[in-house]
Amino acid sequence: MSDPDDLIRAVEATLFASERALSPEEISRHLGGAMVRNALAELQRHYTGRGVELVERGGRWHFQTAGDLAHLLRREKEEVRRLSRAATEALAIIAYHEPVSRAEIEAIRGVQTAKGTLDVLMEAGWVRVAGRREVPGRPTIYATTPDFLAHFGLSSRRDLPGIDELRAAGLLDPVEDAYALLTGGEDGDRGPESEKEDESS
Amino acid sequence: MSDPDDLIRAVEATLFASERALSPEEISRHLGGAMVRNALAELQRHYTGRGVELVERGGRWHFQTAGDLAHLLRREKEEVRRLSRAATEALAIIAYHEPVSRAEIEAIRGVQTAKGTLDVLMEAGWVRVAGRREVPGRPTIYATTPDFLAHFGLSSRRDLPGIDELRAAGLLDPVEDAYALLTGGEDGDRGPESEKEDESS
Amino acid sequence: MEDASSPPTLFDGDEAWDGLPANAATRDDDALHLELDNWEGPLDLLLDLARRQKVDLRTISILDLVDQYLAYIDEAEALRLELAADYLVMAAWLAYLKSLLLLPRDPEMQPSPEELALRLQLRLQRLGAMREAGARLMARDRLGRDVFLRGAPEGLRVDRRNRWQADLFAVIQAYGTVKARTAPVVHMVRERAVMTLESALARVAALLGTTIDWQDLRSFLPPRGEPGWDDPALRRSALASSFVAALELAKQGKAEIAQDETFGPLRLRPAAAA
Repeated sequence: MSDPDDLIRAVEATLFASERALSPEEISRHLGGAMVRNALAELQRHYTGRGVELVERGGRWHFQTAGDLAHLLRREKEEVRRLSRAATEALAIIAYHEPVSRAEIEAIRGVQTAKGTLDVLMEAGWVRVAGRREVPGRPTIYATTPDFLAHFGLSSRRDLPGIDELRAAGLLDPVEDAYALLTGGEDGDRGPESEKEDESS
Repeated sequence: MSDPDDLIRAVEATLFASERALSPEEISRHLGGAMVRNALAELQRHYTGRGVELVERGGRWHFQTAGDLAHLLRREKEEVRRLSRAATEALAIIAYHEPVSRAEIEAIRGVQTAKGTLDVLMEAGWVRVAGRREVPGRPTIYATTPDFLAHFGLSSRRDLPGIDELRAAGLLDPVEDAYALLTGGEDGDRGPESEKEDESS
Repeated sequence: MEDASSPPTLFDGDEAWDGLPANAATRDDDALHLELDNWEGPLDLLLDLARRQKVDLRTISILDLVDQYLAYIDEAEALRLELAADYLVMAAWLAYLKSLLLLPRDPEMQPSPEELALRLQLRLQRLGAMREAGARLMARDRLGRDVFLRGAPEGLRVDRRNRWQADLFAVIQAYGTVKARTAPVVHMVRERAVMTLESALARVAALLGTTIDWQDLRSFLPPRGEPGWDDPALRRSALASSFVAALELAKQGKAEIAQDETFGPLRLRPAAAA
């Protein structure tokens, strides 16, 4: 076993001691401005395959137990929120389409979204208000948070399960766009603007 | 790096996730009765010299930040603060009259001096307790420190301008207004009431 | 067409839906009929029915789907289940769509029935994709359920320390302020040159003894040539003192005072020896 250098040890100790995930900038600030990215990579490599792993979630790093040990560690007292089906679908729609307005969520689900559904997601810290869409009515739009990524073990939104396939199949495009594409028509009631926004997020 | 076996990984994760130190028996119970002592020894060896250590205290095991890195857990952040008017006056009186008791400072200032005022001067490192005066009540007496001289660029207390020089410089004229203007008029450690007292005296 | 071996708990009600995708196909018919509340609206019910066809949503038979939906609604009505309006609206629309699809088409119709069906299919695909995505999310290793953060982190503390700032001038000035504030207050009256009443009385009395006739009071003042007596302030003092001296001498019966007009010269002479 190679002895880690002082910086690696310092980064390791800092992340171990921290009560929350830390960005490289925060770690660096804590360690007096040292460059920590290489140390993070080295640590991540070191912990690969161990019972504890170093992971990056939405740009912030933390140690957590390895996923394959879940069966040993799962606690009887379940602290994890069980989401209603409506909330689960809304969360998925927000995550895969963000940012989206409530009307857009409802368009996909084909049903009105109860007020409490989004509240539950925001209370869990997984969804946040991400401003307003600059269209008539200026609807509030929603997006996911870094805590969402951390909770579901995603490094970034690119890690969302199947997102590439869904995008390639056009399933993240609005019905009207897909319809226009399939029928060769120009009849989309949503502008290219919202489309672009979907892609860039 | 050798891949740890599953038991070692499980012990590692269990100790990591636990909110308190665990005895080998508790770990074993948690892991379905496995013998964990060898795994503990192996883990302890693995973590030796890293930023995190596995330690045993009174028969219970837990991870902790390496002792020589404990200083990383506490980062000091300095905040520059200006001395309050009351503290500045007390400091001046101590500098000119040292050693003085608090009662003497109050007699010279003409107003009561809050306990915190002297604490601030001692926290700043400019004033120290210089024993007690051998009079009834044996009051604590205060004097300036070498740091005081260093901070204010004095080679000795004799460098402080004398009363005659103060008078010549007009500094013995009532300068309440000018002073208030210079110091922003705030008097951190004293309430508005004592402030009033100050003015009226 | 259903897979009765799957655990029914996967779909145990709206409040705790945390299950796997495509589970509609795992439900048995009884559940289908009795658990109307399980669907989040007609589109959701349609998706469930579509999944029962066990084909890719892209190749689904819309006509079959419409039949299944209408059959379900009929059954629900027969059981006198209360159906929300949007289920009925969807039923009506689907019945209309079915008729369009079966009847000889009107080539002018825009959009065509096939396009309407396509639109419905696209919506079902999107909802299906999201439902599946949600289930896959929920099935991930979740923090606090499957994977855990460190149980007892020491925590990173930031201690704030004050660095006190003061400059020498402020300290010295403060001392000056204290001294000025607490110095004993002494009232000093500036010394002024005056002619006292006593000296005026002596002078006027002496000069009066050498006088016979009326003399202007001002001629009793010390002459300007004498050192210091040019000071106008001193002269005013001398005039005032001499006037008071004159009054005093008049009171004593040693002098007489006369003034011919207001603000006119004051004249003085020894009292006539009576």
